[in-house]
Amino acid sequence: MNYFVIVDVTLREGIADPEGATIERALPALGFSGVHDVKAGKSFRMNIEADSQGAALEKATSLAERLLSNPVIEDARARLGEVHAQ
Amino acid sequence: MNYFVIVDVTLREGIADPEGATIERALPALGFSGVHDVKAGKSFRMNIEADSQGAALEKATSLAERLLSNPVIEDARARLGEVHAQ
Amino acid sequence: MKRVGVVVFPGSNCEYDARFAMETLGVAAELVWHTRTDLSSFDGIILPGGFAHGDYLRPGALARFSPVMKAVAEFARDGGAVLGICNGFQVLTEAGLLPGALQKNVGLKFLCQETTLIVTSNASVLTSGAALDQELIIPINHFSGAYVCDDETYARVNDSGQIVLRYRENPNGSRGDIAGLANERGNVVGLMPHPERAMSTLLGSADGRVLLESFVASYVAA
Amino acid sequence: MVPSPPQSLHRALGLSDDEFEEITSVLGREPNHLELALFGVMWSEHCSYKSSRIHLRRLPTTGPHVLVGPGENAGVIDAGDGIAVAIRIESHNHPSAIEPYQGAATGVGGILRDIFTMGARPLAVMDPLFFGELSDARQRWLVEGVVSGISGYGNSVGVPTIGGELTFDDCYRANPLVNVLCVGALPKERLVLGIASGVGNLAVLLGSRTGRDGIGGVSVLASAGFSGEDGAASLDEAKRPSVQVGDPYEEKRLIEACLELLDAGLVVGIQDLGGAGLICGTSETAARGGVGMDVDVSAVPQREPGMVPYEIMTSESQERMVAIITPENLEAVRALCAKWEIRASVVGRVVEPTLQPNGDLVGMLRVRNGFDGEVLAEVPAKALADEAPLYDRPRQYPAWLDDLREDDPGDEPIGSANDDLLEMLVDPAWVYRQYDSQLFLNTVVGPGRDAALLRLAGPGLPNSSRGIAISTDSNPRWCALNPRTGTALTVFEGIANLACVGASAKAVVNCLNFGNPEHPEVMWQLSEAIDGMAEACDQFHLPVIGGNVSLYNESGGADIDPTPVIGLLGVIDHLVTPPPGWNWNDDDTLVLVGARRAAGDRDYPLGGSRWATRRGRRGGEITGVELDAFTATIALVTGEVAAICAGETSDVTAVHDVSGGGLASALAEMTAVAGVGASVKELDSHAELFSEFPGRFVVATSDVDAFAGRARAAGVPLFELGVVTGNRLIIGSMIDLSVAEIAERRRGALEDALAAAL
Ligand SMILES: Nc1ncnc2c1ncn2[C@@H]1O[C@H](COP(=O)(O)OP(=O)(O)O)[C@@H](O)[C@H]1O
Ligand SMILES: [Mg+2]
Repeated sequence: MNYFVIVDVTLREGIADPEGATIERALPALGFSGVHDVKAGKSFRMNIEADSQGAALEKATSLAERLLSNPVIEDARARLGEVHAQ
Repeated sequence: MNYFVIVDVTLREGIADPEGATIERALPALGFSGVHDVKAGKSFRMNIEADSQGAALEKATSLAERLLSNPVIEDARARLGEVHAQ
Repeated sequence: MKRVGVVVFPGSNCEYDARFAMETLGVAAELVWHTRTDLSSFDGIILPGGFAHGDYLRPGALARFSPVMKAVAEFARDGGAVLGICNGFQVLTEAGLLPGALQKNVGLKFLCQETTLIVTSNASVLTSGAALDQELIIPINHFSGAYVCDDETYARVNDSGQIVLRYRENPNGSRGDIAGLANERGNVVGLMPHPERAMSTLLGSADGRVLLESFVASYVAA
Repeated sequence: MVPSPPQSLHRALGLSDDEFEEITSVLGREPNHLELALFGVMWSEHCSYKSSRIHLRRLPTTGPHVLVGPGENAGVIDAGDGIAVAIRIESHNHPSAIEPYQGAATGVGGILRDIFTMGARPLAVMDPLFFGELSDARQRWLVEGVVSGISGYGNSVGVPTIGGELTFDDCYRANPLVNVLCVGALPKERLVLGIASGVGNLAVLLGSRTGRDGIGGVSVLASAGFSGEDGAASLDEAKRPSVQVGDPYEEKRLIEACLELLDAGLVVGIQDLGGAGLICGTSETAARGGVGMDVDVSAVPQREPGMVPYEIMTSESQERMVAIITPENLEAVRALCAKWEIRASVVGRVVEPTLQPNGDLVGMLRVRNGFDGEVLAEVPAKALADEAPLYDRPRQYPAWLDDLREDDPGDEPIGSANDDLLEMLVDPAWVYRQYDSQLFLNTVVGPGRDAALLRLAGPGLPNSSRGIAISTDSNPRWCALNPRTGTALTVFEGIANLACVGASAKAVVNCLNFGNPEHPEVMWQLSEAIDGMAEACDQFHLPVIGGNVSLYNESGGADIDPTPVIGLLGVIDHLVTPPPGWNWNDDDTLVLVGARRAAGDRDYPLGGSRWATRRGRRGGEITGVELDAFTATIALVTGEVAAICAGETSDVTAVHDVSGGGLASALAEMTAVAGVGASVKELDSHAELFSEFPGRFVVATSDVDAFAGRARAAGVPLFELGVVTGNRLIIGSMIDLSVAEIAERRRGALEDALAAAL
């Protein structure tokens, strides 16, 4: 079976996020008020061949931890996506 | 009220995704087989002050389209997140 | 040091410059393709600057899985001198051969400019020949050069003299103004600035020689 | 064969009725959909230069050191010591207006391919950029995007960006210009041309897979629908040209793989795929070789499902090359490509030219589905590549120009010269700090000075102590007033910039950015500009070895000001010491070298100057240079600086030519860089501060008597300006500013304007 999996990578707490901060600083000038704590992250979408949802997620989690994120600065989580990617 | 919103930015279909393709090419050497159609994307997490969920999402969508993505090559979608960001 | 290996990943681009700098110092340098697994013929290894594997995902993230990296780790474990310049520094942190990580510059811009470095420790193969507090003018050339690590790691590298070079004026938000960092033994060093670009006054500065001459002498002060 | 299209299809493809007739007569029958679509892209303005070609012929293109002139992927000169230098300039204006990051990035990618196609390793990029005023938020977005696109691609692919231009003017508000120039070098004997030869040889597609990128990007693909059962059928849905995304990592590997293929002698000919993609690459190589070629569309690796032949043949997917190789070398080529992780697919075969009914042998380009499969299109390669109709479009002197020329800004009230000067200073460092300008250890003078200066060295090149200098220049303010003189002056300014680093000009490339060629005024501007360039180049025996024409830079019916960008390549014979630069020293004497006053009626014309334009005064006359004085001045300055570069001691400590912003700006720029002020005597007038005309240099010398003696001997006029001293720049009673204020204003100008909001 083919499962569509999304891996979300976010910066760990306490690690500076200049990108998020820059966006947040720019918002008032663009007319957006009341937006706070902007954090920039990455995501990876993929199709994974596996026998079960669980196996697909497991593979994705291992991939997320070994490759898609750097544990020194990032957290990674894998989840099943709703739509099947092309 | 404060809503925790996540904006996902992905490349539009048909737009080349060199990053995703490069990651995919590297996977077999790392012992990951059966992973296909890897696509790289960005995500932004933020807290938005608004009167309702709907209003928060609307603000996020407008932000996503005007600032966080270039509609010529990217799609942006806003969704409510489950956890409250720091 | 007689023979230096300059590792070439697909996407590296400072390999010729590193080789040229070594040759300027009278040391033979050989380009080493990233699939090679035997480094026994070398006295020192340089991981040059550039964009290994396009810097896709994160700088160094894919490169650390290149076959040569296992050999580099062994080479380092056996006490061999390993120098990572710019992208090479990023690869060394991703590979766990140096602590911490390198993040995007705080200004979110690529920076190509001259910087003044201060030698803050000479307990490394790169700085053993430099004087403490010596100032060196050496250019930086990177997008992700802000060093980050947790407090504990910082205290450790700070106390043990592993921070070998600091910026006089921090250009990129690097923690503790760190420009160059060594492992505990001092035989593995990474730095974001490019000493190989500062080998002659024709190109602006010759201050990089002090560092690369140390590397070539490969003497680690106890 | 696929059926013939309805008559109106050709218009949807941007072909005129006459062009359709021409195609029918070339083929001796009506074209089918696919054939018509192929003509549509190949005969587009962008690919065929059909409006500009008859004028471009007037440019001088030859010289004893020219190895390759215009018409190939890049021009090449013999730089001496067994080294050839390739240079080329291109525009990527329209893509950058839509997606500034990718537009600029793919512009860099494209120009690099033009260079390594010749067998040269790309060594440096320059990026002349033109935007609207930064008070407009969209312009700030464009600047950020374009600069980070060039930075993102150029740095990653590993080619230093060593200079460029930065112009802000309202005429570019809707139509920014992004030009990119690339220089490369090669051992002379490695020179290759994009020629297919040898019947039975294979065309191998190298690099990225083909997607629907930029389909119809070059042709004026109108929105009228396609229908029918053939290749063009599904075009409707896909006709929104999809934006090309650059992959510098792929390109880097492609560069290394191609140079290794050439070094190993494994290719017969090679050609990059740029505008019009595969059809362009195959028809051009076949046409140059006088052979035919069969192309198998089904063999082209595709990134997206369901692509039709038309899309495959015209896609502008980036990072692709086509190499012509002998079948015996196929395995070796594949192995080398595998090492660099480069895809290599045999997509074509060189075939015998076909005997036509009239007895001619004609190389036919055949698009097939499988090598032995159905023939989907069959057209003479030459007809596609070389035989687009040429137009002598109507030209007309603009009705408004006389009034504009009469409106001389000399009567503009003068305000505070201090304020005027401060407002004019812009340090482009914010831009070029984002570019790796040092890779390959060649950069002796990087961005930020008059011209870039490189050691002529690189991996695989013979040893040499020579250097090459490059400058890009443009002056649309001048060219709007007088495109002929303005373009000539731009060439002269480039020569002056090279002189500042001791280099003698050897060759010219140009990028002609103009408005809509269907406007007779625009065609007049273009024709005049070409004449001006030709005259100036003739006067200096400079060959024009390449160029690019970008037309239709208009929006809402308004054309941009004529913007010819002149790229100059110079050589210096012996480079062991950096040129003096702008760093003058305390107590130096400052002299103005060259004719102090302009050649025309006015001593210090302000027409087209930055000072006047900033006040909304865009009128006036511009005057040419007095050739003898200019030539002597250039020779003196070049010689003085070249001697320093060769290692001789000299009393000359700083050199800068007077250009944009006039004498006051030149002095202020030197002040800012040196961090030392100057005291300059009273000048003739306020206009002398800000008047712009080339041929003048500010020189600082530690021994003015000695320098004056040499100038006198060379017949070069010289005017003593004052001395370097203190921490203020003082010019008579008109300018009095602190060094710190000048430096700070200049440094922050761009950053502050961009920081207005994101
Ligand atoms: N877009 C750019 N990219 C890189 N360098 C630039 C850019 N714009 C300007 N520069 C550099 O800044 C310097 C000043 O440019 P300019 O004012 O056009 O010089 P000049 O008037 O002498 O022709 C040059 O060295 C030029 O290469
Ligand atoms: Mg100049």
